[in-house]
Amino acid sequence: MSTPSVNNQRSRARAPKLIFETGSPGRSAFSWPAEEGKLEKHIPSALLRNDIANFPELGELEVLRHFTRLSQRNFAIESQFYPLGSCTMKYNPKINEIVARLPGFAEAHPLAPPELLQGALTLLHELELMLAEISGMEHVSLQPSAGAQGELTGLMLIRACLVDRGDPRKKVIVPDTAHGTNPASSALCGYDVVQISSNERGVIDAATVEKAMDETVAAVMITNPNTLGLFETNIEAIAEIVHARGGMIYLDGANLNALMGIAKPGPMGVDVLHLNLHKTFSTPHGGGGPGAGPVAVTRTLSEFLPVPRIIKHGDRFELQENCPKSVGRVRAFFGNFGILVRAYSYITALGGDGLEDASRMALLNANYIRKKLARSYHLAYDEPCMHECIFTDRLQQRSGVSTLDIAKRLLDYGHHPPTIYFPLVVSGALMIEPTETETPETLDDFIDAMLTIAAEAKEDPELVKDAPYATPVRRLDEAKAARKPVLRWESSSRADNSED
Amino acid sequence: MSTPSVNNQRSRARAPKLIFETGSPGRSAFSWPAEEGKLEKHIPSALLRNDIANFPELGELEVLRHFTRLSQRNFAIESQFYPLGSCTMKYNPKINEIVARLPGFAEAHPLAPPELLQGALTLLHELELMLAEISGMEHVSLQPSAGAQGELTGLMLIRACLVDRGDPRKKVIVPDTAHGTNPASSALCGYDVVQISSNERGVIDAATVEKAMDETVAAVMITNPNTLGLFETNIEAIAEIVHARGGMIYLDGANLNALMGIAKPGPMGVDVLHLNLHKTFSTPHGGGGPGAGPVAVTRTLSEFLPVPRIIKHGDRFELQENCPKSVGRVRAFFGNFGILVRAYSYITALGGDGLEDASRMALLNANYIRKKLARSYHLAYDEPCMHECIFTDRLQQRSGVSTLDIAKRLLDYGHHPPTIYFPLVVSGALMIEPTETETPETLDDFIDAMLTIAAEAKEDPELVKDAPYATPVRRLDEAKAARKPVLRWESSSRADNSED
Amino acid sequence: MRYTPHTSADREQMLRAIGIDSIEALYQHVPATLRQQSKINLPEAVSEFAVRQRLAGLASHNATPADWSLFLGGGIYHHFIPSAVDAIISRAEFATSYTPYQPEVSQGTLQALFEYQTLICQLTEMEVSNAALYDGASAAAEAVLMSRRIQSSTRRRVLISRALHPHYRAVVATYLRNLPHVELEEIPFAATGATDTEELARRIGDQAICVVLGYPNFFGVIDDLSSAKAVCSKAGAHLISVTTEPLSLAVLKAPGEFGVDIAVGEGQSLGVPMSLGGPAFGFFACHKKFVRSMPGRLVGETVDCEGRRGFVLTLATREQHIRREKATSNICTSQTLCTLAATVFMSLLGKSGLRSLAEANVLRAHDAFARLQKAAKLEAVFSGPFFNEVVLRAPDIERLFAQCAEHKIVPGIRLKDYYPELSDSFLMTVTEMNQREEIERLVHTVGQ
Amino acid sequence: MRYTPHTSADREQMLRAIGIDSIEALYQHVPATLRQQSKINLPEAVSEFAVRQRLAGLASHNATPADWSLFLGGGIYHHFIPSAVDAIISRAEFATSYTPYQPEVSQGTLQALFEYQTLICQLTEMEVSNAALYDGASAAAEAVLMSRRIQSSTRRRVLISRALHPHYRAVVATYLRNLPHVELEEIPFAATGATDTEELARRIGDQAICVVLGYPNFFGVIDDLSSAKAVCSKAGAHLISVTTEPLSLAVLKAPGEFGVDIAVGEGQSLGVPMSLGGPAFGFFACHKKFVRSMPGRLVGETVDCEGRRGFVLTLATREQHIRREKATSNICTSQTLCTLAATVFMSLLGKSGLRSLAEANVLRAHDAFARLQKAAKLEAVFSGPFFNEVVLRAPDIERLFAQCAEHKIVPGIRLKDYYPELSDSFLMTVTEMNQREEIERLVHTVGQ
Ligand SMILES: Cc1ncc(COP(=O)(O)O)c(C=O)c1O
Ligand SMILES: Cc1ncc(COP(=O)(O)O)c(C=O)c1O
Repeated sequence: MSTPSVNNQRSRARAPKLIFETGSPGRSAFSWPAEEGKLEKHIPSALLRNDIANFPELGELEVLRHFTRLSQRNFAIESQFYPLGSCTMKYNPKINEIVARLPGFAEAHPLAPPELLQGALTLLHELELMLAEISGMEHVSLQPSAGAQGELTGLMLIRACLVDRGDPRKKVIVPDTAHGTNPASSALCGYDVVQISSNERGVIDAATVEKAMDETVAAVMITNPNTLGLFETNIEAIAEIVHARGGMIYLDGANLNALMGIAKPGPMGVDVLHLNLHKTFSTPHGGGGPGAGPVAVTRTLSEFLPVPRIIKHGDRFELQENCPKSVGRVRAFFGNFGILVRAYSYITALGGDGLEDASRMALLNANYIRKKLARSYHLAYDEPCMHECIFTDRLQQRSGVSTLDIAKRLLDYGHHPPTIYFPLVVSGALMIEPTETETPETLDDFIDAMLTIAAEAKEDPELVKDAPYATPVRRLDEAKAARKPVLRWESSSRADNSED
Repeated sequence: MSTPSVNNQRSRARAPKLIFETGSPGRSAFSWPAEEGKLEKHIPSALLRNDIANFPELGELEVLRHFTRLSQRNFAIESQFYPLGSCTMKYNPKINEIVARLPGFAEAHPLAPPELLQGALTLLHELELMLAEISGMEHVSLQPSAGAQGELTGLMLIRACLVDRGDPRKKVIVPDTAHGTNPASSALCGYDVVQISSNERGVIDAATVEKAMDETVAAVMITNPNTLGLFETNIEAIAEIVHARGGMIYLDGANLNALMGIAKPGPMGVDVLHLNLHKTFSTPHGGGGPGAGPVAVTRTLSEFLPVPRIIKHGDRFELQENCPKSVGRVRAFFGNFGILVRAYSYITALGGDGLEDASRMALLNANYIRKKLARSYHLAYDEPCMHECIFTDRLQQRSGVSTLDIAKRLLDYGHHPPTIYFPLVVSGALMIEPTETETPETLDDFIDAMLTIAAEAKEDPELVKDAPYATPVRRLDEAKAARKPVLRWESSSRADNSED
Repeated sequence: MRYTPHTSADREQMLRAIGIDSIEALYQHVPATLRQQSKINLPEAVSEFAVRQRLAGLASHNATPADWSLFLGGGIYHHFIPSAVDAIISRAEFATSYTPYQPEVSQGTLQALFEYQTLICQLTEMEVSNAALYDGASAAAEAVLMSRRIQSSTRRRVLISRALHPHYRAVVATYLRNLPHVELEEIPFAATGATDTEELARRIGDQAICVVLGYPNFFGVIDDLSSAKAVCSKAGAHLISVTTEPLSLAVLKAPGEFGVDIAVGEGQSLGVPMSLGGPAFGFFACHKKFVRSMPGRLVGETVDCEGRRGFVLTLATREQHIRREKATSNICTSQTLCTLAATVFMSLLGKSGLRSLAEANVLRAHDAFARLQKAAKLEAVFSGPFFNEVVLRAPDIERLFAQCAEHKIVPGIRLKDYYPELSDSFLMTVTEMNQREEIERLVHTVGQ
Repeated sequence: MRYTPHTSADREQMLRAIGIDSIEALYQHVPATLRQQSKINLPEAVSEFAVRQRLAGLASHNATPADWSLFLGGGIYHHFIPSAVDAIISRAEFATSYTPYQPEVSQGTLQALFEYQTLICQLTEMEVSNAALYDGASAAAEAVLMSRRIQSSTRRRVLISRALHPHYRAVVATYLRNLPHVELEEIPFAATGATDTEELARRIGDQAICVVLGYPNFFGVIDDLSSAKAVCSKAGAHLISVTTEPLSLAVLKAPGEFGVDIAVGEGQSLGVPMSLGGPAFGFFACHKKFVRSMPGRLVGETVDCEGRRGFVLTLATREQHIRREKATSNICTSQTLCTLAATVFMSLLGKSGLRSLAEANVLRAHDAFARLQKAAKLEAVFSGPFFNEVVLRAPDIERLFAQCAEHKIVPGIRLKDYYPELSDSFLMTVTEMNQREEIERLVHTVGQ
């Protein structure tokens, strides 16, 4: 049964053109009073370019209408439930957007003298303290631009410390449930990756680490709760083993939204961890960033933190650039400051109790879904989860319906799908993280949709396998995109767009 | 042939609930530090109410998601072409929204001492001068909240002046092409309305006015260009006749977008006119306001203008409240100030030449459409138009397709329809006002759609008569709505919602 | 040119398509005598940057609550507005759409208006609300006009309280001035600051169309609607309540609970910035039986051809575009985006939030009042209960205002222009936005 | 609680549904030893109003161009941003969506990124661009890493110009420090302020992986890419250009025109506020033949099952979530919303607008420089042509900065911490946002 699109001939609205396919030569939405003088007087014409070929030429309304229409082709937290596992798509408070745009923040120049940046430095200092308190660590650097850069920075800190002790070591142990950035960051830090498997209950056994751990291992990277939404119950024992052999524990704190006020990473024996402010601390994900991935460390590691460090002298703040043992700079200036302002605003609004409540409700929402879907979908691990729960398509596979099909069909019900096919240890994983900012009514809507899809999968599998129908475009040919990549618009024919 | 909806069972997204059908008792998106003290200590409990029954109780994300989803069920200038005749749906510049929100404007209190409002008073004074220059009149009042209140104010000025001369008179002459607010405002000003007909060429003959004009007529209301998009070529002669018999000319300036830099109303013999800043001067229409309808007058009428008047003393501005001959107050405070700021910003950005260019391009766009559609749709008046052109459904009626059907079908093509069935003198009118901010490419898109619909009307009339298909809801039962009006949500059954 | 996208090539090609060789050809039928000879005499076009600089300059010459302590109300109030409100009303889909004439593509605006109508009914405890009018003052005038339409034409007297906002009384007078067979009379206020309902009873007679009271009134005093209603019922007159501070309705008995016939007011307090007094909106609610006499837009519920719930503008036969000179009002464009702001605001604050904000106003205002009495010996002119504003008498008011101005404080609105007999008095307003420190400074400054 | 909508009834009902009687039951498997005993030690929750006050207070302690005259650049520039940019990136559909893993409901973000990739290719005249990286500095580091992946493993030397932004050099060093078989060497700059390409030719040898130059460089000087390219070609090394001021590319020959192999840079100038240096984005463009070695996201064009054009994330086999430790980079979340800002910015300014803005920078900067030379006898340290910033030597630099500070002027960035030999010099930047009066005041102040 082939299914006609809902965008059938009756609906004749055009799909948006590319910005390069609109406009007209000579058009511009911009005016600036001409300065007197000639360019050539100051810059040799040999260094000057001609007009930028095919660059846009549109009016202001044209541009706005183009991007407004594009925006209408996105799902987003503010219009849909967005239970993307491991991504903590919680509400992004509007007040954060207001304060981040205050001229005192948005128009602050990073290389102005520190005396002229005391407000910003105060905020950064206080945010460091807040995050240290929340994570139970000693010191924090706000530099890293996102989680992955936090991982890289954290591993560099470990390496710098080990070098300082005389031996950088060779390996990093990474569980099979880890996010892809963990092994990637390890490699980028010059380490070989040793993968260990989690046990049948989805967590790492101390014994497994015991076996893999030796004097060549610099660190073990642990995600807690892990990507199965399970708390790594043996983390203390593991930390003991690793520390006993001179290694360190790196904690991937992307899932901190499950732990605030419940269990601090510090006491778990963690040496360094990163936080995803664009997850736990409500900064908007922006369709793929910007985010921020601060690292928090023990006292031992603090002298290796990246520069600049913010130092308080009396009631003034200064920047310290020369810290002999520092790993150096991981990016220019101060990190993604605008994002840090938002996180500061969020923590200020919630206070300690609010953060704890957030984590508790995140657990409640996840387990509510887990319970309600457990009869119709196969649970990867049938026990209470933390902030997210993982199902599989095992039951639906009987009628040939896969996780991908279920995800696509959810789009027709107006919900964003869960994260799919991750973590890799679960075949056909559906990783559902509702977050605490969703109401039980919304969860029930989503649950209804999932149950209906389970029924559809039995009764009319084709309906599910051909989904979605209600989206602006339907399933896209990803193979074609990869085979002959077209990565830019070109005025000439698309042919020459293929790789040589 | 009955046509299935595009929102067929494959698309399962739910229509939005009412805000009252969501939420849960005890929820709130708002927090305010409790003040000490008890209400009852200050206000007798006999005067205190209980909780507001059924008032919303939602979280912040719930509220935002609700209204964001609602917004997605609107067409708007920034996402669609919106050629609504007589409404001048031109681009609403973003910079206007920024400046109107400057705290110095948005947080100014109207009853603060004038010394503390000099910035606002300067702006108001300068805007009065700008509008006087553009319209060719002597004085301006920015008080009226919209065009209709401008009409009422203008007619009151005329009446006050005539009373001052000893006889208010009894009637106002209004052409059959006039907007409904013209006769309505006349009645509200205590005048009987005499309707006169425009001639076969769509304009008013001097002779017609000659016949209708006598000593009981206070004023003739003329819209120029009129609602047929035609310039009232006899306006000078008409003014002479009316003035000769002691009457006055009221000009409905809603269509000024056709005249800027081309012909000033003042020299036409106009005594008073109103302007729609939410049309000609780019302030957003907001789904039905707020707008602003300033009135501009001759020197003779200025002493009757509403209070307060803004008076310049040296370089300071003061408010004059007692003007013995003034018609008084037409609204509280200073008019829709936030809208006036936007209009000021628009005029500042364009300058005199920019305004002239706007009118010229408005004419060009309207005539381009007129020309391109003239073969497929019947033109009410086959001659060059000013800022808008009027077609009818005469040709399409042959296959039973009406103006309403054409309008609804346009929705499937992603364009907002023209104004329909207005002006009343044209049966089945399609009143198209593209405005100057649209590109020829957009006009061509629209023209293509109109031509295709003309073809559809011939080949598959049912397709057009059952349109729209691609909209969130399809044709609505307006008769049902009027028969048993349901004007509010109620917790109990809807039955008791009917009128007694 | 800014905002007109036409390139010269575009112009050429379009002129060719039309079959003319110059734009002037398009207005050749404009009599030469009327053609504008000289250019519009205004400054040249400037860049967006220059516009921003220019207006920022003007804005900087107005006092704002950030740099001045303003104890100002009198119909416009400085209240907190959650940032979510502006986020919603800034959405182009709401801000740049027209009045919802095409319901299939206007369900967003229409449903929001239906929700607004319901919220106003709930707040006022009235049966029906329209989709709003220009402002509170014109709403009051429209209420009187509707009452006049409904009442028998033998009735000619409109009684209006002298304690009602002076601007409102002026606007009602303006709207009535040109209409036949109607007289406007003012009812004095009592020592409580409330309308003198005994005097009202004496004066009302049997030819009154309606009685118009402020609730709370201009003095901040909570008028006695129940006695007023009793008087009106006996006399067969409509009772119209006018609320300039709608936040008060979150704690005060609703007009509907007193049997008020028409409840109108200014909506600015509900999520709309002060903006020098506009734009905001006037709300208008009444008995269901009056619905076909109501002014303004009404949104009603219905279904589409597939049975789905939808909303439309309804009962349009009342309106100018159908009924022309027989319409119930001349209003067309109203204040929709401001009503949307209020709808979002009320939805965000909700049942408990709106109440707690109102309570904060009562408590803070009375606290400030108490301290002023103690420290500064300022006495209240009236004895009636008030919401968030109170009239105070100052022996040397000129000096007091001058002193305050030195400390960047405006203690309130002077009443001398509105009530000669109150030339030594001012209306002090305290909202939740007046910080404790500000009140301290006021008390201290006035105390000197 | 703020942002958590659960009422106590909700909590009860959900616990019941789950079949437990307390939330604690959900984390009973967290070892008791790890359970947090004390509450999080942070101040109490506060209202939205309090948050706003609090942050406005902090913001007021930073200098902004509104109250200070800042002649600062050095990688972050104060440029005009049309209000339409923020209007678009503020739309929740863009701001609150995730990385576009589900293309059917992410076409908005995907198409915008495809347009961004194209715009970067046009601006740099390179064949392919990725969907951006964290910032210019990490983009430079990733460029070196990619070059290292592509070049034969016998090559080990990375040559980096000392005239490249010091932060960038530091970041490249940090990224390379832990990797085997690679050494970083600095190439000095000549009297022109440009990289000394003769010295480069002498030093490059046949084991160089790549050469990294600033274009323009940290001194604002326009480096000589054509000589550098000639040297690199002979030596078989990649040439990497790093642009910290991308606005300059609207008037300067594009890196691609010189045959640069990898062109990277910081995108902040293109519509992103300074925001203390972040967030903005790093752009990354190169030869098509390198595409499968590129770091970061790539958006490609394809069709859906009905043949309609659509866009998807593609070549994901390069990335960490598929390739894990063998990935071309560890980057996951990037800076998409900032690239959207740049896409809107470039679309608004367009061909002519971007050029005129760049020209305004060149002309205004050179005008300011000329006046300073005349009035204040400040000399340029370098002789090379510059875009909108220039290094000036001040005999008594301490006094000069102190004087300026008194007049709320920061004349530039002092270089002593970065280049000991330039301790008496500073980098002065002039953009279109530095008003003529500001420049007057600077000249006058420095002239004293
Ligand atoms: C568990 C985990 N670790 C690390 C990351 C990487 O964080 P980022 O995307 O901010 O680089 C993510 C986010 O996708 C994650 O879910
Ligand atoms: C010709 C004409 N006159 C008067 C009006 C009334 O203006 P407003 O809607 O601002 O009251 C309009 C707008 O609809 C109009 O088009």
